[in-house]
Amino acid sequence: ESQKVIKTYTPRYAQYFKIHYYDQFKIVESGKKPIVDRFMVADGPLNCTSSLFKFTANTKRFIATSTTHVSFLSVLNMENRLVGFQGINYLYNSKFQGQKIQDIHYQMNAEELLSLSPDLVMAYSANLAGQKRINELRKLKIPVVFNYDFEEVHPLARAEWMIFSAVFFNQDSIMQKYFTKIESSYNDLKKQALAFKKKNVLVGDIQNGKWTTCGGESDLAILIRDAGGNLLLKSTSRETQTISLEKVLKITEKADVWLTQNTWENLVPLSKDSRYKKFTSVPAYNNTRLLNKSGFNDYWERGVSRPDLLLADISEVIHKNGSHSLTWYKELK
Amino acid sequence: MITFKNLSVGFDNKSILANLSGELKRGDLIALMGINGVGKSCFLKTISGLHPAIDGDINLNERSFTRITPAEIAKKLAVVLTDKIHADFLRVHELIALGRSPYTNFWGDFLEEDGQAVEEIVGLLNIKDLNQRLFSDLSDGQKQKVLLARALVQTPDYLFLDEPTTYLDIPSKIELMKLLKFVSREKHTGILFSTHDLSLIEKEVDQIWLIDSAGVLHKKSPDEMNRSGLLAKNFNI
Amino acid sequence: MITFKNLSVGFDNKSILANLSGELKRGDLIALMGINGVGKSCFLKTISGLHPAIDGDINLNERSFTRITPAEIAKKLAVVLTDKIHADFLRVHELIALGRSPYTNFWGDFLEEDGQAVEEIVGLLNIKDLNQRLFSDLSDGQKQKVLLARALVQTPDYLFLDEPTTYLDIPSKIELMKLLKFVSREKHTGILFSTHDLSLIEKEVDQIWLIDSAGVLHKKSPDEMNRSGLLAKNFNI
Amino acid sequence: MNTRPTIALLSFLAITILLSAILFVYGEAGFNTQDQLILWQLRFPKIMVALLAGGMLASSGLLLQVFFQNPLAGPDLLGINAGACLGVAFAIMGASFLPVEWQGIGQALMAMAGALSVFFLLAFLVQKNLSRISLIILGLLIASFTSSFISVLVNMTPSLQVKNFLVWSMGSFQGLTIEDVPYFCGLAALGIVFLALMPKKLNQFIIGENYARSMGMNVQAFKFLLILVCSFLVASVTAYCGPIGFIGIIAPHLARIFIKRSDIRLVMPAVFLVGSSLALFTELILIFTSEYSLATNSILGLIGAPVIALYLYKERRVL
Amino acid sequence: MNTRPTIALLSFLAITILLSAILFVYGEAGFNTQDQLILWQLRFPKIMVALLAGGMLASSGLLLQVFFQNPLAGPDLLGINAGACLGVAFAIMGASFLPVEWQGIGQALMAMAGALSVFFLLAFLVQKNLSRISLIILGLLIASFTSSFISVLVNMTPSLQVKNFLVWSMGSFQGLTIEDVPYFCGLAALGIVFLALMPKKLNQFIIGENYARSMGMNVQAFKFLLILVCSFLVASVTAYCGPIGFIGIIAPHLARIFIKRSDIRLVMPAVFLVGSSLALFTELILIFTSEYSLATNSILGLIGAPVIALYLYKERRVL
Ligand SMILES: Nc1ncnc2c1ncn2[C@@H]1O[C@H](COP(=O)(O)OP(=O)(O)OP(=O)(O)O)[C@@H](O)[C@H]1O
Ligand SMILES: Nc1ncnc2c1ncn2[C@@H]1O[C@H](COP(=O)(O)OP(=O)(O)OP(=O)(O)O)[C@@H](O)[C@H]1O
Ligand SMILES: [Mg+2]
Ligand SMILES: [Mg+2]
Repeated sequence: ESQKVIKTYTPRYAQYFKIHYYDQFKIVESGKKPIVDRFMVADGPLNCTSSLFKFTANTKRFIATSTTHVSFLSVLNMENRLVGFQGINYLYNSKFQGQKIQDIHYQMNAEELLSLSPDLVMAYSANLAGQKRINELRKLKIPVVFNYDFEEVHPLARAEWMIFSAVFFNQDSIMQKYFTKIESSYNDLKKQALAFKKKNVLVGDIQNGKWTTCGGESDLAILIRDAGGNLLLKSTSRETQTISLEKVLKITEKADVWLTQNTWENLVPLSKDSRYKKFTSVPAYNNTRLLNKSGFNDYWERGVSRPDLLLADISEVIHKNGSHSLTWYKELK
Repeated sequence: MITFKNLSVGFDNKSILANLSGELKRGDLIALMGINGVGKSCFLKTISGLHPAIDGDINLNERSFTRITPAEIAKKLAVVLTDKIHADFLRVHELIALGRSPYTNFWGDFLEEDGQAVEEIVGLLNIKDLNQRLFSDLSDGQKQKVLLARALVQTPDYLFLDEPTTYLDIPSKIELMKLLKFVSREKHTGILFSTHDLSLIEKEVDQIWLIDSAGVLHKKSPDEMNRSGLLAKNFNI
Repeated sequence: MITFKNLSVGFDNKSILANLSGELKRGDLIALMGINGVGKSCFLKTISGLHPAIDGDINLNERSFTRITPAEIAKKLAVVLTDKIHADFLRVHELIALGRSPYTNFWGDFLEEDGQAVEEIVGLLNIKDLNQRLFSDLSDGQKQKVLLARALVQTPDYLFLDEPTTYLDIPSKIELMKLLKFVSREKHTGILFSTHDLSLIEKEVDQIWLIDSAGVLHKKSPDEMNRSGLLAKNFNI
Repeated sequence: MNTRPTIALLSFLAITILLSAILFVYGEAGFNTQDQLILWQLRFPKIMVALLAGGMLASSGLLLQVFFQNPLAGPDLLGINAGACLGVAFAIMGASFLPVEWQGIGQALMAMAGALSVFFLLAFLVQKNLSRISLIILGLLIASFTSSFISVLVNMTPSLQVKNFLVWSMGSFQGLTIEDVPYFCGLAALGIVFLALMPKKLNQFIIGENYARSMGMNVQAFKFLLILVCSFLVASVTAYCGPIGFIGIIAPHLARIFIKRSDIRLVMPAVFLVGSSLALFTELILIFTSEYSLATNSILGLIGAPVIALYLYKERRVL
Repeated sequence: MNTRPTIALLSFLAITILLSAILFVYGEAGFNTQDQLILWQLRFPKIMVALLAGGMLASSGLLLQVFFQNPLAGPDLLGINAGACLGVAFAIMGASFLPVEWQGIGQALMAMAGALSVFFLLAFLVQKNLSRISLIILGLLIASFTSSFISVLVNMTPSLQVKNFLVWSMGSFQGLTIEDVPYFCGLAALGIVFLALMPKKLNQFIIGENYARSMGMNVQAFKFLLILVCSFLVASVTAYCGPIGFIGIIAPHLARIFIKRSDIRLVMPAVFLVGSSLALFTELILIFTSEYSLATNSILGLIGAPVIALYLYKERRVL
């Protein structure tokens, strides 16, 4: 630890990790203050001692707990490294289907994890209780690490976490290049969008008699803004908002596009509910084009690694240039 | 007429009393006696259809109990048991009124005759002043009277009472016996009641049915009973 | 000695009987009489400390009830009420054994003397054959005997019984009176019990306490009571 | 003394009407008596549903509390509620398991089907002449089996469907559109007819099974009917409004404490009205707390519970 | 007849020991008797916790069922469970509300604090000499207030913290490390000492408050003690294992049906052992169903409930 840092990767978008490069090893910091986890990623003998937990940089047996943790494997063509997953029927990428992947328990049973002898277990959590559990598991020689991509808001920030994941596979430099590519294509799209006329975008639908919509600072809100849209019913929160229907029916702006957040196949359910009458003329879309056979959505898998494609989808939905064929979104008819 | 033949009564398919036969006619006033635990309560519950018989037949006017609907039986039979009633906010007049429920309409509304029946019995039992009280706030004797009233307003053809004089004070006991006699004579109600109070009933009842400790049912008039010495033998008196 | 002075008893701060005074000495056998609803049960519960007095003092050996711990009182007093007991799987011997609980150790383990006390009472009440039965499966009379046994094995100095002869058959009633007399004489237990059975008790008790319908407590020996005509007047007999 | 129940009933009625009126003219959009859309498409369904659903839940709670002589009994007692939830869980989350033609079946039908299967189980037990205590324990087991089943289903389902189900299961009287209202009113009307069958019998039942039988009740048939009625009421409400537990348990206690009678013919309407008022009351609170996104059940617990507790505590002598 | 309780007790003990032994040598990693890490760091804590927590929950259920004479009573009855949950909810989700120095306070401590506040409320009510029925209803209200409070907290918290809380609230006997075990055992030991105070008094209480008083019981003090003991047991378990409801309600019924006695001195150990066995049994099932991610509570409902229901149904004569 006393050695000199050669260089540090400070993410451009992501806020909750940092990678310090040393001669023989890397030290990674991840987490949200005050709960910051420091650990070492290295292989081979070190010429120093450290109290930090040591991960291998050459992960062969990988256990993940969220679809957002595995999309980078597809980028690197390393799908075969995944040996355990929480909820394998959530996975969309067909390569995973052919593999033997153990379905692991939601509550992270230590013995089950041990029995898979993993090199890396990637989990998600966000507080002391989680950090305490990590330390317990590490004491049992289970190499667990938290991925905080969920805590990030900006779509590019989430994608940037692939660099974090790649460290454990010695692929961080490749991933940095890949990310740079995605970033520039995202920013290109964003620049193009400035030229278009702003459109009003309505997000959400009626749940239990309340309009449920995305937060005004959420990832979707950012995508809509970057795609040249003006989010209606905008709040200042990241979290999903529920708004009284009485207020929704009173809004004066006219919606140009409507992104529903449900699993409708067509407009039939909508026509059955007269409370949607105000919006029946608005073109409606949702993001359920790519579902696996259990109904799980690729949006939460590859969507995370390709924010540029997401933005392209939304741009197309909003402006209908016809320049891009939709990946995840589809129009409801 | 209620007749029972070769009746076995008991719990959980184990019979306590077997081979009981007899009949209760309208207008009869009969006391059922026997030592503690001999099976009086069980017999009364069985013959009033509240407890399944283990074996044998019970007929009401020549028709087997099993063929008559509960609603029909209810217009013919009424009972008073020793069960305690736990009901909050239950007022005495409501409880007594329930006795008329076999006769009332779908909602349980009272007609004039229902009101009269209640009025009469409440008067005879001298419990008019309890009418608005909560049943749960009565003394044991008061409760007993109210329960008797509920059974009597049911204007049954047959009445089965398990130790009806329990908790009653001396004048009430005497009154009750008079009332039972009146009901059996004037309303032609057949009454079978268990009791341990020989001196109280001796003069009033038509018959004493004695279940001896071997489980045999002896049916005799009080005089015959006394002469036979069965009572003395059975009760060691 | 239990003394009470200017005692008012009742429910919810409304007094039913007021200004009661008297005393119960060890060895006394006293019958409490009065018409239904006059307040006998309420008085018994109050004087045995189960029900709060509305006014007045109750003293046990010159010490106010309020100053004595429940555990101490329990070694001096026992009661039998008319409350029904609802307990599944409760065996008779377990229930009777509870009567010894004021004397047993932390776990409720029986010493030899506890066993003897139980043995004796069970023998006297003639309920040895019920020992292993479930309490819930007993007949009313059998239950009553078991409850009496529970109170008696508590070997109290004072015993309060609310209508203890209820449900008992004739021989058992007589036996019970003999037993109460025996206990009061031999074990110097002061016994106060309510009853409606004048003929049964007349010969046995030392005193009759009569609560008349005005709520006045008259204390006289049975002879005096008869001569005074109070009973006849009160009960219309 | 005799007028107390009448006064209580009339006040409950007045409160119910008052609350309905307020909710009709006032909402999240403020005072508004003009906008037909808001009045008839939003407020009217909400009021009707709260009114009826609250009453139905409360009445079913009353039936169960009297029948089981248990103050803890409520709509979720015998697993009827859980059965209905399971049906809805299938309907909402079934997309991933069920063949396509099944998915069209509406939520309400599925809720009914779920409740019905639990009902058949219970009816089977009743027919076996189980004691009430056996029935209550077996019902408890059915309920916990069913709710575990639901949580397993939740575990296996895509998050969006799960979210829909979770939102539904938070309970709401606002989920119905004006198009649904006639169906719901139909069910409610049938439910009220069912309820009308009960008072006389229930009155007889209060003084015990033996006496009830001696007054001409077919106890077996009565038990069957009671469970049928409760299942129907609970399933109807759950299908449209999600599982709402609190009203069913507390309204009967409240109403009885006010009315101080045991005659079910008086108590039942009072309980119904108290249930309605509680439901309407939560809707009123929802208007003022709309920025916090509270669920109906949360409001009942958070605001209803302390208020009721204080009242009961003050009135503790009569409990 | 007299040997039945002894035989039942010994069989429960045997089953408990057998299950513990199986769980010690067999786990998700298969048969394994060598790996000290797995045996002592993983399996041993899990077995100890299941053993003790199951027993503690079951015993507290017994106390409450006997006290309230209500077969539905269980650890979640009076809101003690909910109180403990609220404490943990603050501990886990508090990050966003609480000042930093508060966040360090452990989950167990917060659970205790939550349960304690509910306990004080209950103790206050006991001291006011409320009837048991008032107590049960007010307890119900406290419970629903507290759980609504939790759901509001869940509503207001970023999703990831919520996830931690939800995982915790699914219940698990595996959350403890070998370092936690001594603390938990300490609490359990204290709990068992507490439990040992109860049998004699509870036996007296069975035949009714009046008779209990006449046998020297200070009924007020007893109620206080009973609620204290239950709170302590439930809070200890909830703090470490999350809310686990089913065992507490069903184990007492099961044990009593086997043992067919009412003497708490016999029933209590039987109930404890049945609770332990149930807990160990779920751990066993968990090993075989790990790919389905079932929570402990789900397994109890999904597998435990039908098995127990079938048994009770067969034995219905004795219920
Ligand atoms: N819980 C109660 N609340 C209010 N009043 C009550 C309550 N219990 C009894 N009472 C009334 O108090 C009076 C005395 O009751 P108590 O039970 O003491 O009478 P009793 O002399 O024992 O009569 P009985 O011979 O019928 O047993 C009665 O008028 C009764 O109605
Ligand atoms: N539920 C039950 N299960 C099994 N046996 C019972 C049950 N109830 C009563 N018994 C037994 O059946 C016998 C008859 O009981 P029953 O109550 O009919 O007696 P009884 O003649 O009414 O006595 P008593 O004069 O004491 O009221 C008694 O020996 C009693 O122990
Ligand atoms: Mg009898
Ligand atoms: Mg009395």
